[in-house]
Amino acid sequence: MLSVRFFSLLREALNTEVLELEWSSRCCTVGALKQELIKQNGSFWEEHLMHPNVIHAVNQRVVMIEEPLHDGDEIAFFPPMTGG
Amino acid sequence: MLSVRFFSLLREALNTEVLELEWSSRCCTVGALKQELIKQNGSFWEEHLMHPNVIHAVNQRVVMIEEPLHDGDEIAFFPPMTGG
Amino acid sequence: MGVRVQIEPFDGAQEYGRLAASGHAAVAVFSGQVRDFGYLGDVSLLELEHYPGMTERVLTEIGDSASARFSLLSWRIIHRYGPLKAGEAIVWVGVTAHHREAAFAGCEFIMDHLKTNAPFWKKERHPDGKAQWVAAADTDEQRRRRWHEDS
Amino acid sequence: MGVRVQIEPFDGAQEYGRLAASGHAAVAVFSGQVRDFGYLGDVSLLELEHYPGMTERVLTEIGDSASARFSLLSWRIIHRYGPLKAGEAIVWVGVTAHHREAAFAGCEFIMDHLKTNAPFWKKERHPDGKAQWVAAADTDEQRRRRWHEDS
Repeated sequence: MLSVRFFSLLREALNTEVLELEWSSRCCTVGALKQELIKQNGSFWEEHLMHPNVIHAVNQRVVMIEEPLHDGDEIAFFPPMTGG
Repeated sequence: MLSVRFFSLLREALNTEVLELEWSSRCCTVGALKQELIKQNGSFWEEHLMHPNVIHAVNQRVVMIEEPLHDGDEIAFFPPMTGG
Repeated sequence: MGVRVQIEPFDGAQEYGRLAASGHAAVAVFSGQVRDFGYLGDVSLLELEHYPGMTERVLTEIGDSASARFSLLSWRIIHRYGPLKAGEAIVWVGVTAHHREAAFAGCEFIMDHLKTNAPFWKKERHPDGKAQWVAAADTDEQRRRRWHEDS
Repeated sequence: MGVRVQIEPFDGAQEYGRLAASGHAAVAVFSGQVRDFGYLGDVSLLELEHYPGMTERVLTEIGDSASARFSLLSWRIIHRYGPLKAGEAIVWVGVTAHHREAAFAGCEFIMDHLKTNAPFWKKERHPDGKAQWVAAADTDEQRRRRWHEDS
């Protein structure tokens, strides 16, 4: 299983808070997961997920697009943070 | 009249808090006043007043040794400040 | 030491009092309040979304790393989420140290990293019903980077 | 805005609360407490002498110049004199601004100038009866100077 979370304007635009995906060994990096999600959901998702500002976290740590995924991981996509 | 004040270790060492001096037109700068005080009080005062760290204020503003004095001025001598 | 991420208001004065009671030589505190004017004009409400779990983890890492870098004696970060009105405190950061330069630097280091690294997102709501996600400021990223430059 | 130079203790938490109640976007506060360890070892008492009149004037000039330079929305400086025990607050500086960088810079600018320009002198009293005037630190002068360098 992979748990995929979306925050802020990505959550709103994609109208999705959490996706639970079957673990598939094909899907081995954050980048590959993005491609998988785009293939399933179309160009609107592509536009948002491929935006150069999108930040990726795996298990609550910000990572690069090449980060490998493992069964049970929690992945998150969100725009740049604006705390404080 | 000139009012001359001493603070901190200068006040303690010279055992003097305030001196009221007659205004004399001979005494026209902070440096000249220092020489006058040394002439009157001797080498112990010279040692303290000529110490390179001594700060001079006229009418509550820090000034250079060349600062001219006027009748009624308040002059102060003190070591570097250590507030905060 | 410690992080609090909460929806409830907090009492910054009490928090300051707690830090000062430590008797540590230097105390530095920063707090940020909701602006009443945003990107689209008057702001009637600010909504703060966050990533529960990751937020606490990132704030703890930022505090620990400020603490190690500046030899802080103590530090505390409080950050709110949920709906906030203009003038309400969003964030409160307080540190203590042996020296004032460490206290100032530690407090500002925490704020500069929190701004760009802690998973919070702000949405402004306006009196006319419009709403707008606040964009991240490039200047915030620049301020964070200056802590990591060779010089 | 304003300066208070007083022998009585003050309530830093209450002062913080007053600043934060302004609702201004950024609040920065620094307070300095008496160290329990000085140049000759344990300090039982710190005595602060000052130059009444000049102190208030210098602190006001420092606050005004920080305010102009960093566009502060408000500022306040409280400084005690007389005998102080370890852990007691000597100085409290609080500022508010539209942005955090101005608040941090304004608060630190005030502290750095106050340290070297305000006419206070510290004398440490030790448990063995010895007393010692605290020497000015070169590092304080360096920290003040960096606000006035071309760069």
